[in-house]
Amino acid sequence: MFPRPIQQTSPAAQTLYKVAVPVALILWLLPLLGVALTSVRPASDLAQGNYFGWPSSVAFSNYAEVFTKSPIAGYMLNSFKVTIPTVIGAVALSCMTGFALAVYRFRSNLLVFFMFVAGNFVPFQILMVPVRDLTLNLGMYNTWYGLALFHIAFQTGFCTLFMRNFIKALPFELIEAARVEGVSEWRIFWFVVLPLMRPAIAALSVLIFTFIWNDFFWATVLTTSAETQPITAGLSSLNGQWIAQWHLVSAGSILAALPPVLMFFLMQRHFIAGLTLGAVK
Amino acid sequence: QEKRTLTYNADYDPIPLAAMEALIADFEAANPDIDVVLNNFDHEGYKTAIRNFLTADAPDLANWYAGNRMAPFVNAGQFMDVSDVWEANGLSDSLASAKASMTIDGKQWGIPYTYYQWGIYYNRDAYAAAGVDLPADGMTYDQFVANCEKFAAAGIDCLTTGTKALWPGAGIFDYMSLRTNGYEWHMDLTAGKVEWTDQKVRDVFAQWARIQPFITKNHAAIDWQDAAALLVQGKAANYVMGNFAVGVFKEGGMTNDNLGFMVFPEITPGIPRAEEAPTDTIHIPAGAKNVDDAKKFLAFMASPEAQTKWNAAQGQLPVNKNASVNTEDPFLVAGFQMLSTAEGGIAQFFDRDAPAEMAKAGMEGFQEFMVKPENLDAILERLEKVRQRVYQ
Amino acid sequence: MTAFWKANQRKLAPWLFLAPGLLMFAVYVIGPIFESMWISLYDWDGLGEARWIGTANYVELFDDDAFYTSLKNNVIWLVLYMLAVPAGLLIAIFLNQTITGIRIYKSLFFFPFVISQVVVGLMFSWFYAPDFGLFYKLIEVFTGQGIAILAEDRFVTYGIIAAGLWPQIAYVMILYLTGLNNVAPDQVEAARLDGAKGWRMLWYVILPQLRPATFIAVVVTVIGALRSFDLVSIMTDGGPFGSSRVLSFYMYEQALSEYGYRMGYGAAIAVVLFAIMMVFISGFIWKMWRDETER
Amino acid sequence: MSGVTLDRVTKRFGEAQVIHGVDLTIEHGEFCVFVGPSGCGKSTLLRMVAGLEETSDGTIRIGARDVTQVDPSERGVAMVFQTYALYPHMTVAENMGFGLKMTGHPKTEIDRKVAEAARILRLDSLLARKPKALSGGQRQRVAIGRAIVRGPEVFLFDEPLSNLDAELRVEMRVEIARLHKEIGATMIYVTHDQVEAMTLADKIVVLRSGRVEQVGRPLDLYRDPDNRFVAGFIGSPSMNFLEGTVEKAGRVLVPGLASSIDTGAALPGAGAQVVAGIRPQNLRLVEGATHRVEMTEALGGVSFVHLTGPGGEKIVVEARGDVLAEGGTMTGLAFDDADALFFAADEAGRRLR
Amino acid sequence: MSGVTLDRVTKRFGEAQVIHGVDLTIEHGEFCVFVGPSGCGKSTLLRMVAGLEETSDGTIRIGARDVTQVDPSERGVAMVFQTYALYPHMTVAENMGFGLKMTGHPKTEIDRKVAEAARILRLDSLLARKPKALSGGQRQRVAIGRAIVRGPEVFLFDEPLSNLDAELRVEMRVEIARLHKEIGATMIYVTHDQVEAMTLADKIVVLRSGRVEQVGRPLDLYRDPDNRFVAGFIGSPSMNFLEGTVEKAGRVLVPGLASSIDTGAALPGAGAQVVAGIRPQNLRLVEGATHRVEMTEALGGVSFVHLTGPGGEKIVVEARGDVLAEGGTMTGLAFDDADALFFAADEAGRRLR
Ligand SMILES: Nc1ncnc2c1ncn2[C@@H]1O[C@H](COP(=O)(O)OP(=O)(O)OP(=O)(O)O)[C@@H](O)[C@H]1O
Ligand SMILES: Nc1ncnc2c1ncn2[C@@H]1O[C@H](COP(=O)(O)OP(=O)(O)OP(=O)(O)O)[C@@H](O)[C@H]1O
Ligand SMILES: [Mg+2]
Ligand SMILES: [Mg+2]
Repeated sequence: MFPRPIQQTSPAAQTLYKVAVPVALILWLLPLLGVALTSVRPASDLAQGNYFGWPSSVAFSNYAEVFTKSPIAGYMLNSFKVTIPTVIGAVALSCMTGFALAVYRFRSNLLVFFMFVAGNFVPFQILMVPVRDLTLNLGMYNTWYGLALFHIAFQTGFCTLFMRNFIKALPFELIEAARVEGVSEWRIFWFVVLPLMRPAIAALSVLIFTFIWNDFFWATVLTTSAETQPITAGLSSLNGQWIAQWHLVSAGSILAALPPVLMFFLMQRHFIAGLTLGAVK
Repeated sequence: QEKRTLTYNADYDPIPLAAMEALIADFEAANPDIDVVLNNFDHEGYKTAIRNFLTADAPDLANWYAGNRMAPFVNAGQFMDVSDVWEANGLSDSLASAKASMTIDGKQWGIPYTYYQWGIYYNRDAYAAAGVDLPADGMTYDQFVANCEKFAAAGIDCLTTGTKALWPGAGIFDYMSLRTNGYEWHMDLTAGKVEWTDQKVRDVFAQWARIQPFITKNHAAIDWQDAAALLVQGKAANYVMGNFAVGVFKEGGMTNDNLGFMVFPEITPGIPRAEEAPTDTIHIPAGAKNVDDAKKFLAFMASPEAQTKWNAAQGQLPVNKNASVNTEDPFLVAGFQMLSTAEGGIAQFFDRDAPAEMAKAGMEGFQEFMVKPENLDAILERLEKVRQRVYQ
Repeated sequence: MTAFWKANQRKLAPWLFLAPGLLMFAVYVIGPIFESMWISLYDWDGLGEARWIGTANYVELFDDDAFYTSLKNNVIWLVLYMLAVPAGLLIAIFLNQTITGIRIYKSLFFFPFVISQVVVGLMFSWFYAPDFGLFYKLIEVFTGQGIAILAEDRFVTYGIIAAGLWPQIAYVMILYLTGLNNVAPDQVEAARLDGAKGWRMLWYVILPQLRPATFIAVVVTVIGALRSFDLVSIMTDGGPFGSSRVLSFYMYEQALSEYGYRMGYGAAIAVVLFAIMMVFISGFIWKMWRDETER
Repeated sequence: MSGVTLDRVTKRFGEAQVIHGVDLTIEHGEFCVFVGPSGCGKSTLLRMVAGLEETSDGTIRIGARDVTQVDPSERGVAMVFQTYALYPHMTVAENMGFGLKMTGHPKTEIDRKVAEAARILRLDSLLARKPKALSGGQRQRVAIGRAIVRGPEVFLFDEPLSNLDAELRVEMRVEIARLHKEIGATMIYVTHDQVEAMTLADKIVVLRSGRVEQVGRPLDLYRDPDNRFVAGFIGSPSMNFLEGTVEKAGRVLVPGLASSIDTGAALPGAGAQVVAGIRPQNLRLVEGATHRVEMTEALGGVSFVHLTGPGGEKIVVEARGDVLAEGGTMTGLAFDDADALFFAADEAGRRLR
Repeated sequence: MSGVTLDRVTKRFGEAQVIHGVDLTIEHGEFCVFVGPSGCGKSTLLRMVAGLEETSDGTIRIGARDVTQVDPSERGVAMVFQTYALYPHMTVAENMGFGLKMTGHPKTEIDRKVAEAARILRLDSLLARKPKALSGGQRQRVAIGRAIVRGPEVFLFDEPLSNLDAELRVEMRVEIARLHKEIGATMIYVTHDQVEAMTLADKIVVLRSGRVEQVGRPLDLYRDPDNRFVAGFIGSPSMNFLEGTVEKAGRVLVPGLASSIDTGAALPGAGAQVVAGIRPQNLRLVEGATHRVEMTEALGGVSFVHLTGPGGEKIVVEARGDVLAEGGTMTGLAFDDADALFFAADEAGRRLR
């Protein structure tokens, strides 16, 4: 283990370390703490220039105000409408593509695989104009499903990389054993491989959830109105309206950050496994 | 009874939004078979959104602006010719002052329903705090600059603005230009007929440079509302702004007693005074589904009653000459007075008079100039390059 | 039919499994890449007819100051973003202990990565805000004169990069924490017997083993740097006077923003960005290809 | 009748040819073991029989049926993998019944067959467990059970015991022998392990580099190898090989053994080089001073004495008991001439009989 | 002088105590082998000597120096790991020179020492390769080379050969024996392998559950074990254990062998239960019908005959040659009474002498 376990050092060093970690954490999260604090600061504090002191009172009313005076609830709902189908769609598609690329030897296997991988790293600006056009022509511009459809397609690249590597790491004998037993390919996928992919599916789901929830670029490109915009784009336009009302901006920010943060905390193990398995393999 | 819906995409801030909702209520009361659905957008976002919804998902009505700003949509066939509405309601007469800016190829493409003056808003308390005399009519630019030095001594920003969104800087430029070289020249400039490296352009910036040091330092980092707060708090004394800002000032706690308005001071003596008054308009997109009712709504919005009511609530000036101005509001009265005596002419605004690309480059240049006046040569050369491409 | 299926099942199966995903990907990703290259040869405002102008967009690009500003900023992004790699490593090493509650600490350190860049941008805007922002105040305390980072063309890009580094460091940290977890304990022990300690242990024994993690960290950091759009858009909108633009933002600005709508020109910028990215993508693919064929 | 017949079977991976025209007949009910050095193609050959690798050339018949192009599922074979390849998400019973379920057998029949297999393998009490909750040996039994349930004509095993520890290996080896006796199906078994090969096989096939070196009953291979490779490969410790010269017909001078050997083998002409082979078990230490003792490894019951011959030849002698010949002392060497085998001195090392 | 002395050495992992006050003296230049079942604490003890595990209690001395609290790199020990633990990114030469480089030796000296070690281990031609490009045996040699280069007083080996295949193991075993002879340093060696322990050790330490069961020379342990555990652990195949009853002083009835045995061992009173032990090598099949042959495993030179005694006792007999006793037939069993050992019938199984 590196570095040398702190337990093996002097008691003084151990104490120092135990103090240093929380202090470092507070410094690290300073922007977040500041915003969290501001989100419960009454507007009057800000007006009086009390930006950093202890809030004169805890104003959860800021949150109430955000909900009642802005369409943030609608934005969040839109985010869910885009995110959940995307998670389901991308994971479903990539289970199949990943299976195909991991299990079968065929000539263009690596080519197709690298195409997915390369597509996944493309700067998405290059897709912007054509995708916007395509969505317009399909009549799905400014709808949640237009956005979700694109996300599904684009995330399939990353998910395929992830799933393929995951399946590749499964013992291939499982598939051979099933083949010898006379199981058809689709049933091998469904009964043998899919049940084993549960951890990967969980990991990818949380990961994609966060990615899509936090997407801003495509939200601005493919949606325009409060009825369809997800929270990121919504927050950006609310920011244009809440000039100098930092308590509202903060409350809105915290609200926008909440679902992925919760997701992360609930599914932490899967989340990290997802990040690193997909990446480091 | 089945109601016909009329969708209307707009970009109102809260105050005008309330006013428009009230007007819509009136309209619906008068036309019980019509249901107006108002989609309100963030003001900045709207400018992007309109491109998309016009082609993809056109509403029946859409807000926009007069002048060059509507040309791309008209040329691309996205706005509907509404000359018939003008004809039928005699608008050529009642909206005469805006007819020119609504006309392309001899047809009218929308209905103007409001405009508002620009000028300098100031905080009387700040003047008092710095011991500076309140501005009087006929004040010259030299005097204004001299005042600025006094404000600087008192630790007050003489002139404030917030250029994070770029356009507030253009207001200052327009006045510098209109006051230095006059309306005709300014219109030539925005029409691309003058080189940006021209000496006369340099003259404009030379004048601007005189007050540049007294402009709020961090203007590039803040929005115009932030700057308004500075004025409200007395940290700044003057603000070149449109009349819509009055609402914000008052919301911040200012009253008619300490908020003042003045005409932008004279720079080159003898030039006919021109002013700036952007006009807001409503259009029918080419893809509108309910054109008949949309035209009804346009006629309604052109009516003196509607314009009176909306502008009274919003604190702006109606375009319909038969509408009345709220005489309770000293700023409107002053504005009305100022505009009606502007013998030089009335400009729309830099980003409405100049084509989009030129406007963007120009406003960036203005912002840069206000931060780094020493970069002027580079800025002008850049703008000239853009001019040559845009107007070719 | 069934006979045919039986005989060719294993040949056809992969393509059937691939079909939906491949179709979606081709329509939404692969096709558009080429379409963009095509569009970049046109003058098109997105409303009317597109006009073929050949390479004129590129010619213009090479005489466009804003393009060079964006390019320069992109390079700065790339270089400074790389700081996330050593910084993430340091934090990972700092946290790679087993004291009570360390799991919570690790996840809290990871927090910034989970948060949307929009929110991160807003947080840092608040952090940098002139007159009352914490950062502004700190500078004021130390130098007597606050600096509005986001209004200073000299500093603005660095200010945004700092905001971007925050979540990126968290990401790299997680990669390294996992990497450290997988460091072969026997090699560490062998090195301890060999007398390697501290920095020398890190340099000679640990870092070489962390190479896969480092590789991925570099890849995601490069991609993150080149894709940077959200923060620029939220924090400055490219300002002041365009000095914080990056290619990805400039492209959007030209193609879709209020004063833009030059689809062809925007596409040309995107193509340049793509070309730059392609250098890295090719490197990545090359390495993957080597790994794949080695086995 | 379900013997397996390979006829000029060939396998190429791209350019590389790894199986070179193997001919082989395995009788119905026979237990056939493939042995050979690592990489010689044992697994490949087995997988070709299973249908998991395509056959590049030649014919594979099971019983009378040509199965060369037949899908694995229809060959009537079952395979047990070194890694067990149990489906981790299914219980033991589900694992065993999976193949039948997928091929649409009714549930009652599946249950019956699974119960029967579980009885044979004494897995009854484990049927509801997941593989994770089983020991290595139990997993291996389940893997075998899965093969049994389908009632195949041919069982294929690829090093089924090599992941088990020494003790369990012995136990499972006995189990497999019992199973073969009980169900009497044809079995093909790949292993690295001398003991497994010798004790389980009816027939051992020695492979080298994709070619069959010799086929035969275990003790036949031990006693009567066809060539030097087989002689060296079968038996532990390995046979000692020493250079010799033909003195005259029926007599070979072997300097390394410090003696001449009389033999009935068909030798080449006098003066020709041959290789003499003699197993460590067949050598005895006697009084004398022809060989130097390098080292003695005493294992208790048996000792291996490492000698150097007059010309520096390395020779191992297996001695009973814990004979302690001190390193450095000189000794003599005795053996029965009949125990010596002779091989051609060339690369192929053909046995001289 | 660099023997290793352990004095009441104890190791606790949290609550669990895994080493229970071990006392042990290893002389300078001695080759000491730790054996014992998996998990008995062999590796832990070795790692405590290396300094890789802290010592909870007791003292460890190397030569005269108390090193209990000394850093691993300063104990003058070198360790060879089961996994080799080579640095994959360094060449063979760099791997071997790394320790010296870390302790700041000049480059020329490092090169000289590496060249010397490479010569001893015949690695000269591989110095520029990376570990990936080496075979298992070569890697193991590099790992040993890395240890040699540092010129330690004590070498520690933790199952260094268990990742090699059978053939290579034999070769490397000989190599290590040669090395020990050549450099004469103190060596401590952990293994699972009977043969390695018996052939390499000057002294074997048998561990069980963190306690020393017996220490002694290999053949002493084989011939004269202190208790039933050691007797069963040393020797392969394992000793047969059979229940017996003391008939009278000096005579034990062992029904499993169908005979009574005369012995000089100090037995408990008549009627008491004891356990008789006899090695498979010391049993002979003779005419008779006392035992049933279950199965014969013929390995060529030697055969193992599995018998069942009259009371169902399982007995293994090692027979020379390829004696083929058919399964199911009956046989008799003979042995020298002197080869039988006796143990107390309790848990500890103390040897009765
Ligand atoms: N898919 C493949 N592509 C190319 N070559 C292969 C492939 N599979 C096996 N080989 C080669 O075929 C030869 C035989 O391999 P095989 O696995 O049959 O050996 P084996 O006798 O089973 O060895 P082991 O005892 O190590 O399992 C080897 O040289 C191997 O490298
Ligand atoms: N870090 C540890 N924490 C807790 N218990 C441990 C630790 N390391 C070893 N043990 C326990 O100490 C005991 C001895 O382990 P050790 O590795 O020394 O056994 P061993 O004799 O080397 O076994 P093997 O032959 O399997 O290598 C085992 O019961 C093991 O579970
Ligand atoms: Mg194999
Ligand atoms: Mg161990």
